[in-house]
Amino acid sequence: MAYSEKVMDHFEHPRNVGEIENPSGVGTVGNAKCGDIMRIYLDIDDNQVIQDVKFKTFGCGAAVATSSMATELVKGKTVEEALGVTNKAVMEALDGLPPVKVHCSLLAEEAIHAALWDYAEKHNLKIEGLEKPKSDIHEDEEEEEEEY
Amino acid sequence: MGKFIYLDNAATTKTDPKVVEAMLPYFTENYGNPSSVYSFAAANKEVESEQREIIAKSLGAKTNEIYFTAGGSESDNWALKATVEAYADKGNHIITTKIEHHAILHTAQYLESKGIQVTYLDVDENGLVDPEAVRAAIRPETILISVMFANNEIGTIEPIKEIGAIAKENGILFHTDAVQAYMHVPIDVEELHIDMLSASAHKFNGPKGIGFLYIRKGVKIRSFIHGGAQERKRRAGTENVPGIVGMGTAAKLAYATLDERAKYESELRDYLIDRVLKEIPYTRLNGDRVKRLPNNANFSFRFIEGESLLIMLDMKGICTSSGSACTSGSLDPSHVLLAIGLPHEIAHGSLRVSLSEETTKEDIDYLVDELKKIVARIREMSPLYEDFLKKEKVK
Amino acid sequence: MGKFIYLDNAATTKTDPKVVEAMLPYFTENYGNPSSVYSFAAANKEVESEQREIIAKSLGAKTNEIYFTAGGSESDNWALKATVEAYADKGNHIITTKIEHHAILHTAQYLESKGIQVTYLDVDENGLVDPEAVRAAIRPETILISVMFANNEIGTIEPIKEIGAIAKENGILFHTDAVQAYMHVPIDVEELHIDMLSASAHKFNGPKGIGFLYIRKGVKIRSFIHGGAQERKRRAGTENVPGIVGMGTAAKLAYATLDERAKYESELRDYLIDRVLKEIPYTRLNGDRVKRLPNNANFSFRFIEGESLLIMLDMKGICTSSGSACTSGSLDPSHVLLAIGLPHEIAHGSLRVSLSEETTKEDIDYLVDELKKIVARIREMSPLYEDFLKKEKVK
Ligand SMILES: Cc1ncc(COP(=O)(O)O)c(C=O)c1O
Ligand SMILES: Cc1ncc(COP(=O)(O)O)c(C=O)c1O
Ligand code: FES
Ligand code: FES
Repeated sequence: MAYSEKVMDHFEHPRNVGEIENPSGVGTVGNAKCGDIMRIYLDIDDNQVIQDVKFKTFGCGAAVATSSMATELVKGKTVEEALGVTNKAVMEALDGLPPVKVHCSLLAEEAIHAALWDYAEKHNLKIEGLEKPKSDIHEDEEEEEEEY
Repeated sequence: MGKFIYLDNAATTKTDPKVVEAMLPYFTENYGNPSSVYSFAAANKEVESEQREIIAKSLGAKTNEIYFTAGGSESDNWALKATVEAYADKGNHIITTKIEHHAILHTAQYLESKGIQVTYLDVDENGLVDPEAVRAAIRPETILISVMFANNEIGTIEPIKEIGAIAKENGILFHTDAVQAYMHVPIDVEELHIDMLSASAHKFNGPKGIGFLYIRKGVKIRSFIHGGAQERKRRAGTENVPGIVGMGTAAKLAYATLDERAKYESELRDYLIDRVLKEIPYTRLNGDRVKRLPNNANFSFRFIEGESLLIMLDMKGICTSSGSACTSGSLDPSHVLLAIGLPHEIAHGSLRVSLSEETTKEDIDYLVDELKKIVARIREMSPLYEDFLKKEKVK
Repeated sequence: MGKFIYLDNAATTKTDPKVVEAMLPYFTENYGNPSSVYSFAAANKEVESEQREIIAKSLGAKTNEIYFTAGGSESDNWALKATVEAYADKGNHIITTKIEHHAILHTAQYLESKGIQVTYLDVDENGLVDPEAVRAAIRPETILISVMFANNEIGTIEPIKEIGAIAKENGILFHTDAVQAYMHVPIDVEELHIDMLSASAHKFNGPKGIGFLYIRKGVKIRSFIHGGAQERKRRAGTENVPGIVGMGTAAKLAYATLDERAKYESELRDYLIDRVLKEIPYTRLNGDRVKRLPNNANFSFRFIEGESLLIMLDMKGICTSSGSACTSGSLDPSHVLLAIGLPHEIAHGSLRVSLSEETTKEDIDYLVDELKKIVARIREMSPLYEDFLKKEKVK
């Protein structure tokens, strides 16, 4: 599996692993059946700035690395800015992922969105551009050519 | 390079240097095409036939019952596809199992698309096929039973003798994919009533790209690769002489040491299994505890995903696998682990460790020590483990 | 051992020592299964892909259009059988020629037994296929045209570009068996409109047991060997890494010297042809004088039976053949020589001499000198010659 050095670094030394007690928002996405679950905890202050973020991930190397990178990318950002941290941005920050692992980075984006959604619900906020997260993101995953 | 411990001998093995040495002259010196008339090349026909004899002897078979192929996958494809063709007038039903290697499973699925009926037998929680289930699945139109000798992931050795007897009793051909078993456990095709058997040289310290199919005399067999008159007109293609010599040499070496290797490896395997089960909580052994390949151990660690585990072990210089190598491109959990009843999330967290005669107790100790740390670390990161601990607390 | 002159390079070639050297580390050091996760083995995936690239470049193809197989026969079988399956809804007719290698011919005959319609085109007295005959054979249900690039017995190079253009014009797939041509004549799959191409490493100083099939992107292709996910899920089986490295290395070496080799060999070939035709009476050259493989010469000596000739040459240390090596088990005269119109008794007395870059003018002189003596000696023994001489006298 050809992982970039960045991916390996984040895999070997994942940033922000853990839990936050009484988080502002927490989101869990994925499905253990597919072999990956990601949970993101957010601590958001009154100015809607993400003060702290932690994650836990049950998943492959790419899933761990994207979780780690995603938490780094959203930390210190406003809620609005955090919404802009897409899977593309995470992948780019990691110097890319093998094609079969692209969906793992989607998981990170979804987990952040899910945590933000939880935060919005708890605080009765409406966040522009945030949609209710799907629970299973593996529906439309595609590999290369089909037939055998 | 630091530590390097190769524990994925079920994926492939190191070619024995003695094997390479035996092959070498056939590249640059005795490179003739064995089908040629002149003596320089015709001598290679002899050499080939010596290798065939070594292999035949190791199975209790006859020399002209061994057909060289390019490996286990070709042998499996050949056995199934050719039988279905040759016995089309007898019937269109074959029996196999849910835990076969993909070389059998995907071939069977292909045959289904051509109108062949296939029964995929269940296995029990240890991966064992019930011979009585084989018997029960037999129909008047059954032409072939194909049950693997030993499973490549969980190492379970199937009741081949019993299944062979049932096949024989019912006049049905019996094929076994022995790619993992050949040269790791003793096999006698007479005693076990085996009509066809697949093997691949790179699983017993021979070279890659060469294997064989044993076909009992009397079995109607069609070609799979059509063309020249090689292999008694059954398998076309210029013979891979160095490969054949490599396989023969590997078979000779492996046959001579079979018993002591099996003893050595299974003791080490048991030591590994005992330590892991005792020292790492929430862990299970997959596959039968006793009816198992001497060199195979397969564990599931709850709350853990296999790939992370493999990569972390790799960082420590340890080569292992989570399922079969050839499906590691896929993200699905192993069909074998699902067939023995593991839930998806546990099937994802499995580890296969396959030893060789070169593996030492120190290697195993190093593996287990690292494994303990790594499993603990990944669990720290796992939301499933978090949930589990919370639930435990509530209790 | 005395004299040893190897002039059967169309049957197989010596593996280049540089090729063997390149292969060696992949047996005992970098022996990992390329599909494995850990870096030790995954590195072999890279190595594999480098070889694929070398080969792709040599054909003007893309890297992911090269699929490794166990040799030319498998490639040929795959191309025909998989196309017939994948395009079954389009039609059931294929066009090929009467002078194909058995790997194509026997496969086509097998497909006929499955209900496929096959047109076997005639060739002219030089073994050339007429592109207009290809066009005329096309039917609405034609799905594949398979014409060999160069014939393995008589060396004739077919009008591939013209046939490719006709195939393209008519939206029909074009496969060529280039086992004899690849690395002996330049090939560009774009320029020649080739959709699939078979090759085998041992014909260009690579190892036996490895080859490839080029499949143009966009061609619907089914697996021939089902199983693991190797070769983009198209060809199952643990990759033969040493073989692949051997083939890639051989391709690289051969590609760099293609032009000079072709020039050297064809000059030597012409020298051989001129001497034989001039110095041995009642002799003809088979195959086209100009459109011919640089390393091939094929003669028919009237009143002579081929096997005797081969054995006597062998006694003088010269390795040659009468037809293709893989049919030497058979006693029938070559289907190729019959197709170019030779009567049976003349077809029996043919000799194929195939050179390599190591062949010297001295070798050729020695061959011709011995050949003269041997042909004379066999004719002495031949009742056909006796009859002929008597008839001549009467005239
Ligand atoms: C034209 C042609 N096609 C196919 C083959 C088969 O190749 P292989 O023997 O490597 O399978 C050969 C040589 O034997 C050949 O000359
Ligand atoms: C049980 C079993 N069958 C078949 C195969 C296929 O063998 P090969 O990869 O040599 O084609 C393997 C190994 O990959 C195997 O373990
Ligand atoms: S998380 Fe699904 S494979 Fe990476
Ligand atoms: S005379 Fe011997 S083959 Fe016919």
